[in-house]
Amino acid sequence: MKIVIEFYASLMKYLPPGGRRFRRDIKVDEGLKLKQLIEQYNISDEEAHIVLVNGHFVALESREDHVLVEDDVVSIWPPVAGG
Amino acid sequence: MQHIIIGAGPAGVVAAETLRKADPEANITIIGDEPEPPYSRMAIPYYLINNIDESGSYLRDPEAHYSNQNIELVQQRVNKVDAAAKQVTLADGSRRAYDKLLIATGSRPISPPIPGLDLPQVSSCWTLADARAIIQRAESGSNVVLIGAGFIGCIILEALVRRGVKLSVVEMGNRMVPRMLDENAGGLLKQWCIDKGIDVHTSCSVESISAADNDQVDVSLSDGGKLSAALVISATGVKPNTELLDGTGIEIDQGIKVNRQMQTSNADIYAAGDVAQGVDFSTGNFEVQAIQPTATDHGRIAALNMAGQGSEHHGTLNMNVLDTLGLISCSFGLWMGVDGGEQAELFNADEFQYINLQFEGDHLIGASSVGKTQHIGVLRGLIESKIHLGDWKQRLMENPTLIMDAYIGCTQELGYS
Amino acid sequence: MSWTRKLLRVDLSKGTCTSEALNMDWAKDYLGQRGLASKYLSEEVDPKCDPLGAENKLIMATGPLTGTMASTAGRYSVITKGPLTGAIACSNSGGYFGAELKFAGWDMVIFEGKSDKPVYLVIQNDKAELCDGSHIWGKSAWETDDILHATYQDPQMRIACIGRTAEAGCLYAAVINDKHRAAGRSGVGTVMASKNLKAVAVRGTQGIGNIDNVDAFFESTDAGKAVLAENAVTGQGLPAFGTQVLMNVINGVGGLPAHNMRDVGFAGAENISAEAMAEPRTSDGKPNLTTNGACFGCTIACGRISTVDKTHFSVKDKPQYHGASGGLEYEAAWALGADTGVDDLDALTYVNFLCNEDGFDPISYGSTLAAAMEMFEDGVITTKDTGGIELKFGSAEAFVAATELLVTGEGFGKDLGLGSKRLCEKYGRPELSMSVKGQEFPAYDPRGIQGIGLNYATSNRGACHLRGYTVASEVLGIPVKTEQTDTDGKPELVKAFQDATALVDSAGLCIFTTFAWGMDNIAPQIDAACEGDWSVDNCLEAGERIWNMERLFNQAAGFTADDDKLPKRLLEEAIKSGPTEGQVNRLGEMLPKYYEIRGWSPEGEPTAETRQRLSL
Amino acid sequence: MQKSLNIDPGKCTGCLQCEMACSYEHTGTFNPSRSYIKVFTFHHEGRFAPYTCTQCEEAWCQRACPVDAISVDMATGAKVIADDKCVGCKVCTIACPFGTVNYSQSTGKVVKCDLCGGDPQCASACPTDAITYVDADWTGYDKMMASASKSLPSAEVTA
Repeated sequence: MKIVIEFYASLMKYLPPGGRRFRRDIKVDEGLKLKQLIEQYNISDEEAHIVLVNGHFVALESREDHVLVEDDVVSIWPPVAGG
Repeated sequence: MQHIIIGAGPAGVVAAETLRKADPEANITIIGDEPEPPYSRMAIPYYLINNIDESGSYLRDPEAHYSNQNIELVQQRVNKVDAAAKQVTLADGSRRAYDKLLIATGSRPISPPIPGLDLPQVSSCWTLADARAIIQRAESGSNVVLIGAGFIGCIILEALVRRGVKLSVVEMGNRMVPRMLDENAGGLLKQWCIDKGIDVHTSCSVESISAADNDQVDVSLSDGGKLSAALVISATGVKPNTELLDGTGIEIDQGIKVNRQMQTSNADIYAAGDVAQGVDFSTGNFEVQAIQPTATDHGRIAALNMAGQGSEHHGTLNMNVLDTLGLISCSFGLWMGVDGGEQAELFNADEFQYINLQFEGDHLIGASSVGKTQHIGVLRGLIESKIHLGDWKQRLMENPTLIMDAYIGCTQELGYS
Repeated sequence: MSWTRKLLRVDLSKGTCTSEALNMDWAKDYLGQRGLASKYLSEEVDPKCDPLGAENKLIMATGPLTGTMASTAGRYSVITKGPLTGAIACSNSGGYFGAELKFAGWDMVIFEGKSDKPVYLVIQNDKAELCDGSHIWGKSAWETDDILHATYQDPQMRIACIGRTAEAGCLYAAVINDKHRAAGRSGVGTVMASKNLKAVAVRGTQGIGNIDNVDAFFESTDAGKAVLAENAVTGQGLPAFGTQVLMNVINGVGGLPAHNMRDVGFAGAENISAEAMAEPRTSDGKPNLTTNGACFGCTIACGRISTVDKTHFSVKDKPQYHGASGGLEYEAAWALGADTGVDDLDALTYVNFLCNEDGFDPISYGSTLAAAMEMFEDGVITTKDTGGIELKFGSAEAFVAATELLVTGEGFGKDLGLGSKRLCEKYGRPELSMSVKGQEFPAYDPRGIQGIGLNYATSNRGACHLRGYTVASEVLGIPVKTEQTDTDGKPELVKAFQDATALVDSAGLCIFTTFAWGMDNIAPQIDAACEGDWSVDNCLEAGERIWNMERLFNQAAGFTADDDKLPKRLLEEAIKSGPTEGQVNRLGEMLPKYYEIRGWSPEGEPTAETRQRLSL
Repeated sequence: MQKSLNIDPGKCTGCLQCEMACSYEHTGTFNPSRSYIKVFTFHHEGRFAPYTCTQCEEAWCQRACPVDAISVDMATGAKVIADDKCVGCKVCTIACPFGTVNYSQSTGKVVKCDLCGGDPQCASACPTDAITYVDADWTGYDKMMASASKSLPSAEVTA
């Protein structure tokens, strides 16, 4: 199935080649869990500080059970702040 | 190899040290006629204000330095140089032979043709002996007249004021230090001195000095004024001590003529320091500069050549730094500018702040400043390295205080532009 | 002790400068900077006074840590009664000016009265003097900075000044220091202009040597620096991406307001984000971001230094904007960009340069322009009003043209300088002003992020994220993640952030340290530098005291609980799409609880008991 | 192995921690105006450049000193001012073509970088490694000397 991954800021280095800026369309297996996806890209738990699926925050402890579905947008940030 | 150096000032001492480095085996002798160990005239003002004692003016530690370096110090006057025989004759009649000779006899104060200049109340300010005489007469509350607001005159102003004398300064030029600073800067110094209670007469000369009652003298000025003084200090400039070479056939102009190796017209005789007419960096002409940094440069280059290590003098930059009662001024190179050049200037008389940069094309060729103590040496760097200022020229035209920025900007990769 | 224990009082009416001992009894209760200066303002200024009248005062204040080696300890604030709001105003700035004031030997400068002609103040250590400023009146802040540097011939002189916008009467004019740092909000620059005070130039060479406990100071500040360096946000994120890293985050979570807060979510956000700033441009191959820069003493260095594409329409005939300067920070990028619908990074950067060059608050300006754009869309404002500008959302050309009018207050620029509240009232649409107490919102939608809404509503200087940045917790998970659309626990969160911030500001530190530091990192640094007991508890109590003092000033100025409110749009118009679709701000659920935990009456007034507890 | 200060302007953020550390080491106060290292800000370029004495071989300052107040610290290679000998004549301040010897009006002496006796506080305080104290054969040192020598005024050419 197709999903969208968005790796921001310093995590852009983990993006596969192709595509633009911080966003890539990728194909993944049905039933992939969020935690598995993050591990596939070798992003550590510390780095995957803010993880959104379709704009909704998914806490670290829920990622293992979070099953991704077609057209999900997974956005990941390292610890960041501003103001 | 026997090297003889006549003169124990900075040129002579640096030459001796450079010779020792270049030739560990050579015999090196410095012959100087002043009674003290080699000392620096630059330190005299600080001696006058009791910041240092006499030993604080010594160029090097007299106890150990010369003996450690195996440099012989002879305290005597040299009466004669026999270039043909390669010998010098000392005041006691003894003779010494040399292989290479360095004349570093320096300069001495000019005695302007003023009647009464030989009175005991009149002193020059050049030697430690002069300084002692000044200390004796410049008592708190006494009137002192300083003839000449040149470099030497100005560096002792503070000493005199701190001693509590009532000071008058008489300068022929239309401003202070006219040979070092332009009208803006020289005018600032004058105002500064007036604000500090000094009676400053510019465009004015002393016509005569005459004895008066109570060990005082009367000083008559060209503007008709009369000053009474316990002490008159004459500081109207210096001239090279070239007399020693009279009759040797060695070429002498303003000073002893030398080539770029600091060699005189006699191949075995060199000259350095105030007495030598060396290359001026800015003009390429051979001129007498009579400043400390030039003396040491001369001494070093002469010594390298005396030791057979070819070294060519590319010229010394004329530069001066002056502390006038706490107001610091300096000038470098062609501070008066050149025809067809451009200048950048900021002048704030209220704050006693001034900077002037002189350009030729996109090179800096001269500069002067008042009221600045930070990074001023970089003016020398910018001038002597002949850096192409490029874009920085325009920025300096707009704000000439950015000299350090310009230097760093021109010499380091700043990347983005 | 690290205070200089000395303040400079400048009577602009009389033209005098007088040295005065700092009130150390107050310093022990209010620390310094924001807290202590607000205390002076409270004691000396009638809260009901006309902010732009001679009876208002303007204080530039440092903290006890300002100018020391503690990380980020270079900050100062400008404290006054603000003209945009009528409330107490305190605008904080970095750069180098604050530390220089301290090195000159002054904890603060109090300006009172009003000069009858333009003047500037020059401070050189103990010497302070008012000088004729007629030659710099009418100049931009950048020109003023250059002229004064040339006059005093000292590249190390630090200058804080106002630009032309303040002179033109814009109500949200800033005080600019070091060319691109600003005491930006609430119109503190407008107050400076009203006093005919153009600039303050400072050179200090005395330094700070009176640290209370040197060993403890270096131990605690070194430890603090290590914490900042090791923290992912302050050690890596902020230096590399700056505050602008938030653009995509806040947009991503459904918290980015757009188009005068009519929408939440902005399609162009990524074009004006930190990631976009770092991308090479197609035109010249260079990124917008040139480097990161620090303020005095800061070991984080989050500041953006940027350049505009020289061929961009906004600057192509203006070489003075072709170099690098202070670039886009998040709040500015949001207000100038998302809120106006403009996603042209170069146009935003250029306008941001103008904010610095002539001193005005990009948040209030962007929001005011956005309100004008909405009224233009509604036909309330027409090209007749704007002088021909087609003031459409998303138009970079209109955006640039309008800004250039604002700078000098010409034509429609005068209207824009009123701020959104007065502008919307003038054109009969007061409900379109996105502001609290007359001050415009920053870049977080109170519908999508609940706690920040409560903070906006209760902020003592009008809508402001920097009084209590609950977004750190609600979105960014610092120190712990709370649910952004929940209201539970938010009153407590808001109070804790507000009190801690008041203390951090008052020390002279930057609030960004708190992404890594807790009060247990901060209190030991203050305690080592200052005499007195600055334990964690005392620090927090001082923060709470400062907050309540500001509240009391506003109360005396005539503010009531009725002013702790959000615009109707945020309470009633639900978010139309995105992850926070359907949300409105539920202020009513939070405000009573907030009053209660603050020890305030249901009318929002600190009770006698609370005042007594805090020695107020 | 003698060490030297290696400065990488590209890493400098302009925080002035180095100036505070230097001034504290030498004067006991946080006082950038008395720091021997200076950070220059290039606003137009968006660059910051810390700058101090490179302890150059030529030792222009040492040579110009009329009273032998500047000597070489044999342990560090630093050209060091002896306060008890310096009379404050300022000749070294105009002789140093890099502008890194300065007169201090508060002490009446000249001041310059002395490498803090081998533990330069500027390098310790720098949060970004823009200033490091490294072995002198480190390439960065060569780079720094090269940039300095680009502008090195030379009074003579040794054959």
